[in-house]
Amino acid sequence: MASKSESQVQGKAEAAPPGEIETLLGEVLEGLSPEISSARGAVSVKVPPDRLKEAAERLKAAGFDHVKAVTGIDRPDSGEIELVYHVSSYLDPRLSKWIVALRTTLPRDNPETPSLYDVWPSVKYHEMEQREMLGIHFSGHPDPRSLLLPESYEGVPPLRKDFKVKVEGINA
Amino acid sequence: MMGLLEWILDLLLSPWLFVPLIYPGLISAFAVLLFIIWFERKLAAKVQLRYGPLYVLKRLGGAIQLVADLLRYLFAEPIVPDQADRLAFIFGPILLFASSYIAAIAIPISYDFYAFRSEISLLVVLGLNTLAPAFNLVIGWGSNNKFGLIGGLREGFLITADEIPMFVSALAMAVLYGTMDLVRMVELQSEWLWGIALNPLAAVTFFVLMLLSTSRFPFEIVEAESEIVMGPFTEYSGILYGLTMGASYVKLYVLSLLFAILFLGGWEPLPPLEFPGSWLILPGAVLFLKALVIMCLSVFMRAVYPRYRIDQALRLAWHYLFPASILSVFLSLLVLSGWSI
Amino acid sequence: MSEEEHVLELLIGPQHPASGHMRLVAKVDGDVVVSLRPDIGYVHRTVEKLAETKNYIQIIPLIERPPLADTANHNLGYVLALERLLGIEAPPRAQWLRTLLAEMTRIHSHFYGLGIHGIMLGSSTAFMWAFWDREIMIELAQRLTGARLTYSYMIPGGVRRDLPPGFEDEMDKALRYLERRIPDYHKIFFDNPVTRARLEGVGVLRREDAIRLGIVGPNLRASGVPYDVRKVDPYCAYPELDFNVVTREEGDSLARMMVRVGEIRESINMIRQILKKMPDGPILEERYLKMIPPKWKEWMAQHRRIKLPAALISLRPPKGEAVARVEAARGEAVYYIVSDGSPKPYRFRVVSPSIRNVVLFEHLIRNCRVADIPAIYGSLDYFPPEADR
Amino acid sequence: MVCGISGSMWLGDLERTARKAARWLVERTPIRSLRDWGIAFSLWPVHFTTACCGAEFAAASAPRFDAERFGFLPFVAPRQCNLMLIEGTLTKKMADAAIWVYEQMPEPKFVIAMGACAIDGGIFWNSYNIVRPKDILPVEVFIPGCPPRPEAVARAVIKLQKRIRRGEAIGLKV
Amino acid sequence: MTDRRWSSPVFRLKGHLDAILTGAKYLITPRATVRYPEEVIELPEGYRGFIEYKKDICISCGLCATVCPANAMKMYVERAAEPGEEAPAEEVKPKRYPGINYTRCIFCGFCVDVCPTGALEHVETHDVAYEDFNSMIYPPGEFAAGPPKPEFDTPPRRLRPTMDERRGIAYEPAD
Repeated sequence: MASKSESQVQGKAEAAPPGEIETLLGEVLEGLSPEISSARGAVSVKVPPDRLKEAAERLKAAGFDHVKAVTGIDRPDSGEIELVYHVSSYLDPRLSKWIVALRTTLPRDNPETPSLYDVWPSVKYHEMEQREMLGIHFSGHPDPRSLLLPESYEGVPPLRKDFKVKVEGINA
Repeated sequence: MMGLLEWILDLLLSPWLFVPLIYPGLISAFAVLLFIIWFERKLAAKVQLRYGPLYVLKRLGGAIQLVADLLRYLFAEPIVPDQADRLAFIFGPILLFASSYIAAIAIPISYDFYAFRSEISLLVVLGLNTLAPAFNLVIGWGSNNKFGLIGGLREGFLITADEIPMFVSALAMAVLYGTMDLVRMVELQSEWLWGIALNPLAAVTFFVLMLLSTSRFPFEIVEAESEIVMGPFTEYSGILYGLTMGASYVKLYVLSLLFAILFLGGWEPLPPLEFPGSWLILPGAVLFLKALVIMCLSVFMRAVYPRYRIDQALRLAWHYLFPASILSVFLSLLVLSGWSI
Repeated sequence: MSEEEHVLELLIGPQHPASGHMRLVAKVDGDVVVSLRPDIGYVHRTVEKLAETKNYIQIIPLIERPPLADTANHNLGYVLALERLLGIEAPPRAQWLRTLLAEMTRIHSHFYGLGIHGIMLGSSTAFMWAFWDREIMIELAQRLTGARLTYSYMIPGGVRRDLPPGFEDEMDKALRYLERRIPDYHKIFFDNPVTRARLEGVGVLRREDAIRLGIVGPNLRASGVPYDVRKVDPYCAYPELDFNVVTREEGDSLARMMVRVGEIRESINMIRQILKKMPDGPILEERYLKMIPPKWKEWMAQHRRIKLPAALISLRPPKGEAVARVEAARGEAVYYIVSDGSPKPYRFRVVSPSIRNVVLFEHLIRNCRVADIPAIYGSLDYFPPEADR
Repeated sequence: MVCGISGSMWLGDLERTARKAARWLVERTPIRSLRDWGIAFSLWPVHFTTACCGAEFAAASAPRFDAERFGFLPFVAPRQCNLMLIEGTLTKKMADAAIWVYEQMPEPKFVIAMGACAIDGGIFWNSYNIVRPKDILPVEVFIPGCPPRPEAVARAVIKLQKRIRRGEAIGLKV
Repeated sequence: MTDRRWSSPVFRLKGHLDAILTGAKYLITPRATVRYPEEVIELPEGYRGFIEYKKDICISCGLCATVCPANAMKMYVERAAEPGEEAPAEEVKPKRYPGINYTRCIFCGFCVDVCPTGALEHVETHDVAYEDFNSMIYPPGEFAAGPPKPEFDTPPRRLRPTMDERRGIAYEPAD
């Protein structure tokens, strides 16, 4: 695992001994077949899509009380959309130091996943944004509106890789 | 030829034309309007560490800024929204402006110069003054705009909250002087003391209510821009908007004149003067200056205050100002009994 | 009567003196707001998509535009994420310079928020004063970076310019001026009875709601949660600085405003410490410094700024991803970069504080009065371009 | 707030005659130069912030630069204003509002495009969600910069004042 | 934590008086305004204004156009002589020079900082407004002719800002 060398590079994470958070996550998510790895700045936990909500509930119970970001990553090469919830805690100073990236992969042609709004109400606007930007359907989300794009927007969701924007070279 | 000129001059200088048309009526009201709006902007700008209007006439600090604004209003396209009530929309501002200044006709400007003198001229001024807010309601309804409607309704609440205590605090002075004749009131103040010294409570109450009824800060609630855009005037453009904007300043002007007469001794300390011509200029100027000071004080509040919420303003009016105005009546009685002992 | 018959729907914005760049759809029953729905997206400029078409260094100006008054903190967040991805770290002096600019930006950004709050309550003086005192920090930041707001000051591996000569003295005078001014602000605005009446007890955000909804920044701290990234996950020079996390318990609009005022005071103290403790040394990481042609060395020392090495133009971070969070003026900003090894990011995610706070509109502006809409809005220091990105 | 726009408060045939007469009168030199003088010193931009340049626009009205010296007073509702400053990027959603607001303003009215984004998109030139203001509104003056300094806003106001007084900017829909 | 004193009317009255007196105090405080077209703030060294281009030392490396985040800097092909004309071969050979498009430029200064020869430099000018869209685009020739200059009716007084403990920013004449 890269966590040790990374944390030294950052020079920030000395406060907690490396490995502590991974152990904790392993305990919390036991039985959900999580893949835990440390990336730069966050600890990554990958669970199968059908276990996402359960994992979220357990993390919530363990003290991760809010979501910082919901990010969808379109990967047309593997036909998947990766969905990442960056989770952390306000109240527990032991957990606040860490950002946990709870991730799962969805099929690209029909990305559907239960909304985590019931678990963390803080995902509300993030999920709305990912829905219109990547076309992910969050079942059970309370607000069906579009968030940033005009209501009349039609076509490929903009953050999909097959949505191309104009680029120019350096020559006039 | 000379005869004609003299006749016209005589006619103009006769109180029945001079008072409504020249001073304290229409023309001086416009002059005050031009001055006080510019002054308000300059005063706020000074407190805010900046200049305010300047380049339109740099030598006088941009004093004719309002002329430029008025010219622009005048030449701007007059827009009447399709869904507005045309009659109310067009005549609302005109009547609002007219009713704001009409009370000026009952204000005397010297012991022997007035359009009319009556035993109840105070009531006439107060009564005519109460007309104006009603047209705010008409405007707010007539322009068929949601913000206009809310602004109009706010005005509706405020009318009762400000006019009643204002009546009472003005009547407290009538109780004190034993008359409602404004000329007589000034006479009595020259014999006794100025009203503000006799009954300071009524003066303060009246002043705050003046701010409230002319929607100066902190009571700029009817056209609270950050909440309801311009309130009743949201849809107005061009010269009609100019009228609506001017109306509250004109009302402030009339009320300031009244304040000067009730509390600041009117044209005191000038005694009735003998030499010709002076009856017009000097007492009028003294009264005008006093009113001007009051107006400047009122517009200074813009630089100091945020605005109250409507319910807070109403609470202030009903919980504090209304009892204060009642108290000021008793204070008047007290002073009166003290005086007569 | 059915609900539709006595509820008036008010569309506030996008052209409205207090709407900013958004629309608020308020349902009003009499003078009471029954519900309010924020309609955002009026400044959605597609930063995340455009970032995929730009080289890493070109993204620096890009992410500065959305949070305009608070550029340096966001610049820092992005650069920290990028440095994590690249596995480099800026030299100590650069770290301190970054912290300096971040705190200066925090001061002028908070003044911006206070000024906007002032004008929303109708106090034009508060607006004008705040925008004047902002200019002090902007003037100094301009000497340091060469621009008023969009500094683009922090680059991967360091910063672009060093302190100009005489900066410490000028900063000292400026800070003393600001400290003199704050009591006057109290008298005319914060402690003005009208302001108090408008803000006290208005828009109360309870502690558990703040946590549940994932609120960030001063709005969170005003509800009694002492969460500040500068303490929780310190970056740059913050571990060596002595400062307090300003919190209030009430959670109302006044508390949110006063937290900002408290943070201005803390930032003033921090800047003093930074200028005292600033270490000497290079301001760019050595490996990039070496790439600058030697003929520029003298020029760089003389002008106290660096030349961009050509290698920075097309940075190719290794495949992988990185997350960084910073405490920006309006709250915690999270930057998440996914790299596929090419000179352009594969996926770039900005989570600005405002998008996390937008939920407060529908949560707080409910069962309050119409006049409370701007009072609460102003207290949130919400900046629509930052939310829409 | 649905409000249609009616060009005039007059009715029937009277309307045409009156309009003609009014226009004839306004076009005479002394009246016209008086009008242009009034407009030039009474440019009221409407409170319509389209993007982040609004921060520098506010700084231009703030004490250090004080655009009110030119009679430039940011005002609340489109009906009372005669100047529209596009403050930065105009997104598609905002462009609809911009046209709406411009339509609501009484003639004569002027448009200034502030900032690179409002001219050609600036750093967001290839964004899928922006509109170039010059394509939808008659822009009189462009202010480059990102964001432009408050002095540049003042410069644009001076430039527009000069154009108005020279009769180059008439501010009417053609 | 709520301040109990605010429930007392007397305390609130004091608050009103304080506010009004503070307002009055600022009636005699000096103003902070720089009267712009007559007075101009002198900008610090290294201010990122318009860009000056020295074509003679440009080596056509194209780094400026590569780094430009807004694609405002573009390389234009220029020949000293048209092909077919009687000219030395290297003059017919196309050379590329940068031109700038101020409709997009965001004044980040990356191009200036990356230029290996110092052919690009910032000038202090920043306060130019244009009436014509196309005049904001500067191909190499016009770019090299110098940055745009604002016109002043009367020569402005230049003021240098310095920090001041009492006034915030004080100005002294720069000339």
